[in-house]
Amino acid sequence: MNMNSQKVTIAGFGGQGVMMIGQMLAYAATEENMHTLWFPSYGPETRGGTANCSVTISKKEINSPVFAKADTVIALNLPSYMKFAPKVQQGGILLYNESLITNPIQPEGIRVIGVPINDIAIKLGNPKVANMVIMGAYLELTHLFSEEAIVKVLKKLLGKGKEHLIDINIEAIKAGREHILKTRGQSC
Amino acid sequence: MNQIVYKKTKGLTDTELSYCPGCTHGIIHKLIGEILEELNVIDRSIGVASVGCSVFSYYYFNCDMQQAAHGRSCAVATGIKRSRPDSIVFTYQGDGDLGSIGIAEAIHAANRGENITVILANNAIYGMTGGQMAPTTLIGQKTTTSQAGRSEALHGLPMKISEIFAQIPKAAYVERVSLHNPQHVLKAKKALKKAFTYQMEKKGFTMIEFISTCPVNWGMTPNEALKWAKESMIEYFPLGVYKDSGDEHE
Amino acid sequence: MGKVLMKGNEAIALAAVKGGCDAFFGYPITPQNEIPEFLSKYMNEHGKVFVQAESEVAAINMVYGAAGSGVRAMTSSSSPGIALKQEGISYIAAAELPCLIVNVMRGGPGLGGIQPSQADYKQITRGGGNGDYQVIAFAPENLQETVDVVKESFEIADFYRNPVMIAVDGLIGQMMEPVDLDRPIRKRNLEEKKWATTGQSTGENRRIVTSIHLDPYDLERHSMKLFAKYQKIKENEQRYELINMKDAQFIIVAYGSMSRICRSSIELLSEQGIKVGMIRPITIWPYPKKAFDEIPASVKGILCAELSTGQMIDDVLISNNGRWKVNFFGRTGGVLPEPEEIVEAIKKMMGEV
Amino acid sequence: MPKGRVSFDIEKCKGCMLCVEVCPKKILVLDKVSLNKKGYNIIKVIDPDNCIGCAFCAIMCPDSVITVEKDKG
Repeated sequence: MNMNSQKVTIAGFGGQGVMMIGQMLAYAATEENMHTLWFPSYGPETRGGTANCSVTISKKEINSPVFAKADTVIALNLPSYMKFAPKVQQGGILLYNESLITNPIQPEGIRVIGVPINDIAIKLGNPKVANMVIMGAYLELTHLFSEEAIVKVLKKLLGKGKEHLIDINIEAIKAGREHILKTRGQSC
Repeated sequence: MNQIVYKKTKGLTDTELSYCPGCTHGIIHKLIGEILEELNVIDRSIGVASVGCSVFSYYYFNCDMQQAAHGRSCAVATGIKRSRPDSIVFTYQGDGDLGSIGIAEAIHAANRGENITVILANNAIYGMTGGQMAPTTLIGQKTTTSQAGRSEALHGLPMKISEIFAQIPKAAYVERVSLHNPQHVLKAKKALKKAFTYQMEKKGFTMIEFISTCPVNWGMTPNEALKWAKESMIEYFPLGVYKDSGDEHE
Repeated sequence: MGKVLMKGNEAIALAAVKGGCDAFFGYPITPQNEIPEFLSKYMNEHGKVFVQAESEVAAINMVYGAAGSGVRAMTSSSSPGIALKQEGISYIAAAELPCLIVNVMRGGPGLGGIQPSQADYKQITRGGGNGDYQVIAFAPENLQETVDVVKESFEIADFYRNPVMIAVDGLIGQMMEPVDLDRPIRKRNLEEKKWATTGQSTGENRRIVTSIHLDPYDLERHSMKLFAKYQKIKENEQRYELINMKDAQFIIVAYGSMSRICRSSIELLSEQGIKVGMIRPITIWPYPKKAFDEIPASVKGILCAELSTGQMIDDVLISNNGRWKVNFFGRTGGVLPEPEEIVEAIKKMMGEV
Repeated sequence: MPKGRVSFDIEKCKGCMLCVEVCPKKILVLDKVSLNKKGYNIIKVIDPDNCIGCAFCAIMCPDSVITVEKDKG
């Protein structure tokens, strides 16, 4: 895991909370005063359509915001899996939403991990926190930031008028981490 | 033997609508498609898509379409209708497209009595650009450019578009309708059909204003949005026929 | 205040306020919406002017009125919206009114797309309005530079009594980076705006803001006066950055997000033992011709790289004046190239010299 | 003997629930578990025998997901 610079692309459809995952990583990086750059690229639809964002986290100045290959791709639906799976660096991680993507074809030379985030979120009682489930999975796989660092960012973002959502989002992060810990035992 | 009571109209293509769940744009699209089919003019119509969430409506209506610059649909429609007078021409515009940047083009199309049908989806907000204040945003309504709620002192009063257009002598038919329950959807369809019929009878400019919803930018569920539209919007924007030149001739 | 993670558009809005903006007039258009959204709240809370106009044409004319009354006025929009403002911008330049125009460029032509682009370069630097006029135009590369330039823009506009445009692309408007909003900027010594209509004068010291000159000799005199101003700006305000120039074999000329992508290409090339430098214009008008006199003798060719089908290349060819071979690399429509694509373009050029 | 029958093109459904609200016989519910390919929860008919073929659901549906049939009397 190259700790000097991490490139992550998160993709899905409008309304899945794709942008929030990326922005939280950027906020966490800023808190730990690393260099970071987040940028979105989305279609016109606020719901449905395509939405993806990329975030670079680095110890030194960041040049190009755009990168050919990512260290990690997080794909939340099938179209984004198909589009971004080829963009994972050799030895990188492809983390995907198993609720919407069932046994997809897996590129060579990278770790491909599925997490049924919608199902987990529904079981937790709020389908909207599915994005935090995969955030938890990502943290467990990369240890890029501690859970506390991400929870601190979460509290900042869910400040004005959304405090009641903090606990369920934290539960979702924990559920994502547990899923990795549980399944890693079997898969590796 | 079962009789089909309701099925998708041939006036719409098979392309899935890109609108958010529960957005009334979809309902208005269906009514237009059904009317084009019932009046048997699908292959005689030319629609003009504006700029806003409905910018991609040219993928959805099963007839020739042109996509106009923001606010210019009525001008584009004038150019089309004057060149193809036998075609049925309609514009599909939001309250920002027609009431804000396109108000001059719309008023002058009406003033000339252009024989076109203007469909106005009034959801009191800019949808595609992310929820900014529109000319029809209600007093007190919070949007991303009126975050403390629209105030009369700073932003003036919501624009009563049907009432304004009813003042224009050459406007032949202007009605404001709603979609907040099946009965009102059917009533709205009747109004829109009358507008298209007036166009076919060359009676001049017709406009139907649909009280519409924007669940995502209003921050409500689709059903809550319809309820809010019924209770808050209709109170300020009363439904009804504001101009019917048919009355004068009969 | 130290570094804060902010979205480009929000940083631009806050920087404009820190630069002394008294009045903002705008209209919704992607990808710049956060600017009017941020300012609609801020300006009202601080007793300043915010109006969401009925269109971009109305907004630039509101700027004309406010600037003509002596306040620091601005508008922001994106490509098709800026096209609507061209008449107003020509009038503002003609009437010698200072103002700030932020253009968050998106793919064109026509309604085009909403992804980043640099395809309005000619409109900005050659003028999309009528007559002999110019807009001072900056093309910053990252959020820190954007913030610093926006803060300085009112000083420059007031000093030269001319519109200043900040031309960024949708990527810069939409991306988030840590920025420091309190870096000091160069102040200019500015005269009192004795020409502004403040509604306090009558008789012969009435103040008139106009751009009509029916007598052709009068209009020519006025145009020559503007021309002299533009010559002075060309002389004093060219800004650029030279990167990795020493012993370079090739030079890239690029600005804004394209230059930032090229920085990674330069790194990749140097790992392969190919030394490539870059001239990065920070002002695109006045174009930094002076930079081309600093190209080392080791250089065999210039690659002009843009997010368009080639517009700045005209200025590169003029500035190059036949000295070096010039190739072009471009992606347009909102497509952002990966650094590797520019590496290939340089290698292709190596084979041609 | 049911007087009407509704069929849903579930891949086009966005789970907006406008139909659920207007069904006079309350036979439509949001299926909280299964999702369509687009990731939306879809609508389920709980007891089709009570359908009277009034088509209120189809009239309200913004995405033309519902087809309604009625028995010839």
